[in-house]
Amino acid sequence: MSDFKTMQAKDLQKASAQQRVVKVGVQIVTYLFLFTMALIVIFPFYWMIISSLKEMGEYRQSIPTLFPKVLDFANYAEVFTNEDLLLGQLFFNTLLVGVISTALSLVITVISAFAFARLEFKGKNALFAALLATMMIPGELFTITNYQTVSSFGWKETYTVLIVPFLVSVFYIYLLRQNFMQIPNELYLAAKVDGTSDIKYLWKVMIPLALPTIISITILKMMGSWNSYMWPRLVANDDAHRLITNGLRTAFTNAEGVTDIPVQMAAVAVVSFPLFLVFIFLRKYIMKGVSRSGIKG
Amino acid sequence: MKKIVSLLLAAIMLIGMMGVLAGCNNGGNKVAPDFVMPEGGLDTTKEITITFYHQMGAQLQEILNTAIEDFNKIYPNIKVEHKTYGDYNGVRDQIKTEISVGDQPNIAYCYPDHVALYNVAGAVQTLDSLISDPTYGFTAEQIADFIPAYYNEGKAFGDGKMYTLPISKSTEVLYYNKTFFQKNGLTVPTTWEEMEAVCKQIKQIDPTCIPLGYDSEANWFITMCEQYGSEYTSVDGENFRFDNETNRNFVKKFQEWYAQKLVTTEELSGGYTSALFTGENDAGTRCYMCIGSTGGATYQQPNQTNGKFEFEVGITSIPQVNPDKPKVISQGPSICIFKNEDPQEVLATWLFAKFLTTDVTFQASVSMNNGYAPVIQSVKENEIYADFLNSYSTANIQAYAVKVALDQADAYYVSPAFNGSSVARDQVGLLMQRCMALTGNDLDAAIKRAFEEAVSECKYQAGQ
Amino acid sequence: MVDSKHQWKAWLYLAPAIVLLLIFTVWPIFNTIRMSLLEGYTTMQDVAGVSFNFGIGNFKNVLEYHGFITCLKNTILLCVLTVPISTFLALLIAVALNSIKPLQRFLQTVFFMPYVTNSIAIGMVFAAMFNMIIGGGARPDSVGIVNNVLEAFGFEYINWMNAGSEYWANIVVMVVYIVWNALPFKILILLGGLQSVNKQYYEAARVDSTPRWRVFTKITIPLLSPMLAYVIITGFIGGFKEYSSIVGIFGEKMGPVGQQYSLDTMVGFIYRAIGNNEGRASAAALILFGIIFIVTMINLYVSKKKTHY
Amino acid sequence: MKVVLQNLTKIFPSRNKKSGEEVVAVNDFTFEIPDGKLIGLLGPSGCGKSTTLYMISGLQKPTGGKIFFGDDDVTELPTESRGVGLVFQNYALYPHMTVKQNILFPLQNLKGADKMSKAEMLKRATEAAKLVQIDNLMERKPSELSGGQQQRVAIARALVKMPRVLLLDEPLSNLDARLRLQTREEIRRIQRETGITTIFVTHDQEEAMSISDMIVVMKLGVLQQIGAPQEVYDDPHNLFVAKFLGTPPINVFEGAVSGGKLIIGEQAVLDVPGVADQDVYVGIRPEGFIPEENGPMTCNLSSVEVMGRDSSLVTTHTASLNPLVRSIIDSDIKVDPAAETVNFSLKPHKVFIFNKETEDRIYFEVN
Repeated sequence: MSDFKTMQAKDLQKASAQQRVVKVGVQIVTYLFLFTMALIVIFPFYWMIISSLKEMGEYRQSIPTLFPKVLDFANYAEVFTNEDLLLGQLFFNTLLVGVISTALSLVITVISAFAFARLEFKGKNALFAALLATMMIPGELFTITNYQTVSSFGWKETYTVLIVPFLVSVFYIYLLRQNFMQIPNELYLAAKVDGTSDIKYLWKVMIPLALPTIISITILKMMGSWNSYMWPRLVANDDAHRLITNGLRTAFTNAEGVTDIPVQMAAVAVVSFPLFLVFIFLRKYIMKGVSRSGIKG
Repeated sequence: MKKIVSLLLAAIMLIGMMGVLAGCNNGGNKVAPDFVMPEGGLDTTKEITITFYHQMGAQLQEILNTAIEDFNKIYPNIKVEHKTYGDYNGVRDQIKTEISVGDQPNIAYCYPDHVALYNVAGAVQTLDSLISDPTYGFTAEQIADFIPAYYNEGKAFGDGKMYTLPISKSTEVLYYNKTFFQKNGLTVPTTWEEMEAVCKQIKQIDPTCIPLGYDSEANWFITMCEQYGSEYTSVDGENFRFDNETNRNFVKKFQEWYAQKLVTTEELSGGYTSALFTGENDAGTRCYMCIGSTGGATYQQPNQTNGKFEFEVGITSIPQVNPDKPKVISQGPSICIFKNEDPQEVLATWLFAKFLTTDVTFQASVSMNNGYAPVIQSVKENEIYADFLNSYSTANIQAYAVKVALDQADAYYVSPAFNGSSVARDQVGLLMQRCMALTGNDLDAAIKRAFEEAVSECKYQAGQ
Repeated sequence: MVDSKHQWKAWLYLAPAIVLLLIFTVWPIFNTIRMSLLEGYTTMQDVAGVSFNFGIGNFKNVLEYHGFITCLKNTILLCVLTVPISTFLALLIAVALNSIKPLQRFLQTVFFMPYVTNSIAIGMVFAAMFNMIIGGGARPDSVGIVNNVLEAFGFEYINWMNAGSEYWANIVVMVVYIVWNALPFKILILLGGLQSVNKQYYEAARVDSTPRWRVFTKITIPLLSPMLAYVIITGFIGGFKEYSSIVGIFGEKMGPVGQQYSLDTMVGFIYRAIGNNEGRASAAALILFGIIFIVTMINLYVSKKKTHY
Repeated sequence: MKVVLQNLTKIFPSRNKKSGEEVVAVNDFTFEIPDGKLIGLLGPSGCGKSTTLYMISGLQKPTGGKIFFGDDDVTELPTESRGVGLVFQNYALYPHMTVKQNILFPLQNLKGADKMSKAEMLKRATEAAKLVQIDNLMERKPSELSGGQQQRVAIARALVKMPRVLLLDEPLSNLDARLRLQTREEIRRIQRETGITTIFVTHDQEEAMSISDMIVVMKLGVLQQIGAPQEVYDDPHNLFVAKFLGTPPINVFEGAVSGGKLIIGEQAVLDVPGVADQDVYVGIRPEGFIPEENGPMTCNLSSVEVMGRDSSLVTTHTASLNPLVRSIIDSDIKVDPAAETVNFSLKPHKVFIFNKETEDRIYFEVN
């Protein structure tokens, strides 16, 4: 390397100009690609909205129109005035079940993840592997057996039956465990040395550090309970406990089995709006939550 | 690797343990005993609550609520709670699951196939002893008042016992574009040969149209079997008998019709046939005849432009193979009562069922609302209902549909109901679609194979 | 490390989760196995007190069904097509999203919209895009939005999902639908992964004047590989349970008019069996679980070798 | 390749929009780095040294001013085309690549005229590895190497494409003491052999002085002084530079000049001809004290630390700004540790006077 010579100077001006052209080119391609994909992804949402604005006649036209000929807000009026729909009751039930089940399941997820991440005990890996295995089982069969269990407990048509069976979600325990594992063990040992109890350590150190993941779990859990349909219809289909999706699916179908889709779409749009708002505000956390979990598989 | 080994260990242990479990508990009989009339009859002091599952839309539930109020004027101590489960499959699935734990409702909307399924578990209460009970049963006039065909549907379960009561019936009728028919001097077809002829004539007049739209392929297939007297299904022996020469021939004929674009169905056209009947779509395709349920009458009403309908709708019964022995499908829900430990509950439920099927105001208001036919003849005497019926027109299309349904009351047939009959119904519907959509040359062989596969699928799903 | 005195404390924390799992997950598994080994088991007959003999009749019955192979073939084909495509597309979108500053927040929200779109609406849209309306004339009344685009570019319209449509055309419609549904979750995970990659590696790459595509293949992908492995494994697990998407497009007949069950999947088979023979449904569910278990073990093994921690 | 910075400025908009005041990280730097020299950017943390380094590398965009490599203006040129080598503080080695792959990586990106054959690349990479003495670790993964080894791989990766300028961001801060000495000699040797213009950033003044041809002292984004290490040590332009260089650090006293004499406490300790009377700060290098029976300056003796070649007297003095006054004297001079006080005379060229307000250096003739 002794006869080392520096690179001869290139014609720098030309290089930097050409560089800039490439850079702008890439930008354009990226934005073009993103916007086409965004259009494709948003199209059904757009379709949901315009279907809710079409009156029945135009909707039944066999050839669908891309934009409603006549904007008909009657469907939205119908959603709010139709007292059979008990929209208020549906909202209240779904909110109540959603909040309680999310809170309780969060507690269970946090302490379970803590146990899996921090504490050593015999059979830990076997237990965790078994838990992961349950994620692979098709859930259809569980419904029958769980139905028999809940009715033998006498929980039918109560809020309990909507909350308790799904408090443990293995996926979220897995997500949070990954996140907890990234907190260095020395912190835990140090806390142990100066006598902090597990709970205090969990509360003071682990939860604040894993907050984004916890928030994204909360949001995803809320959305889960918002969209659940099969189980609530099976076990709690009475007016006092019916949930939103179940309510909307049956509210607009007549005896002949024909559903008034435009009004149903209006109702669905009204229901999805709060979800949309929740996402807008907590979007930052969801993103951070998932990345912080640094899922290492 | 350690993780995988531990998983396998868990799996083996799992299977071992459950092997033992399967051996022992085999589930004893969870269904309540047969009904025995309590002495002293209905205990009017006790508050009895009964649950009623149905698939009524919002307006019909209004009518049901008023009926319950009238019912409570007679029996104040019987409280009726009712819930909708969307469509008829929804009600069936809910009740099937509830039977497995023995807390099924007291009374529910049902179809013959559903009752056949519940009967596997012996959950349905036979009504003969209740009907013939001197104090609480039907009087002779009440039985006579029922439209015989609807009433006898309750006995079509192979053992002659009465399992269901009809509550609100519908049938298939031929809706036709009266204005178009009169303008072109066409005669409304009463046989399938006339139907083919008139379809060809219409095709001449309007080449872009499809003369006939037939909504349900399954109904079409089963109705043709009845009209030809060929075999479809049977309760005992070989259940699925629809693979025979006559059936294959009529399916082949309808395949030709479809190929010449004389007929279409909802699935084959990819859109609502009733929409094609009420108004042409952007490409100018329309139907001039539509065979559909009387329950869907409101959807057969053409659009109104400044108060006037685009065309007048005529309704008549569907074409027949042999007009003197007409055969028309009978559909629409019946109600069945479920066995219960407490005979008082069964008795209270019976009284409610009796009320719904014999109360003229309830039967009339349901019929006026959705075009379903009432199950008792005396409803015609009720003057509001009488002038509802007489004012039948395109504007009051429900009345028109009900009138035609009542006129063809004696032509009804009901297919046999057994555990697996709903499978047959689905499969013949799919079979009809498949055959009509066939193209290419060797049609007979293709139709033959389609029939064989449909029968084997029925057998497999019915667990034979 | 932590001595055994803490053993009971760990189990204490896990107690609620374990109790609930025992009741609502473990017991149903037992019950499923129990039902699968009672030949010809149906709940209705069970209620009536009928007794069934114990054996593997149900499993044989499922494996011999002529449609079983089609279900398996469809399930695997859909998995093998949709998981890679959706993962690759999600990766491209995530990388593109990560590389822009303006409008990044807005586009992230847009890509989350499918979560908030009701499944009925999604089904309707795909019908409007691919379904043809067969009218009276020679040419269908409407050929659907996709065909309109094809014809605009001078191509012949294709019968995607109506009567007489080709198997591959149906598969294309299903792949588009499934990929569309799978995108939001995958984008979320991969974008999260991208943002947790240490920025300095990219600065080092710039200093080494690395062209864009080499940065993508030699740095982004390897560093993202744990996330990618995770997304692919869960993708396969979900993919094997595909059913509602096919019902969303083709309805209960699981195939175009005249070719019912041509697109049936394993879970579709289970759903048809649940109607009246729970024994057979349980057996099919366990077979499916076995397949998913093996595939996941293979995936885990492959990913252990490929990914870098 | 000489590097010239002209009025280089970098202003960071403040983090939170509300308060709005900006942070001037680099304030109007102008200096020239001669070709083939090893330059140390020196200063306390937050003085803008790293920002300057990153601006030279192109990873940071300057708010104002120009950068020249030789006579080419590279200010607008992106990093990829500047042909710089950069070693990050935490090395930024690609974790999924072996040492060999890490070193080969830059070569694989060369395009056009510089493109090399595979064999050529391997030869260059092995040469670079030998240069930094890690040729036996080629197949290892970065996670399997020690801090020092990773450091050298990072240097090899930076050098292998023969960049015009080599930049090192606090190369030694992550190493343990013993390794730090050894590695800085390595860097010196490698720079000498390759003759490549090298700029490195450090907050450790001893490290900078020991191996740099030229050091640039910075404080809060402002250039304090440039020059050879010894020259800056012996001729600090202000109190900050004086205090910053030298271990043990310079002793600072409050004093005054009256009548051409420097007064500390009550004692006139040194003749300072040509300096106007004023209060001043006085900086005396530890090696500037000579114990003498009747030396002009008296300090109270606390302890004597014998370190072999020389010994260090730990004393206190009322006028001193820091609690202890540390001096280093030749071990042959014996000092009675039990004595209360000790008298010193001062070496004039080891005493610096600074203006009380501006802290700038005040010169006086040294005979």
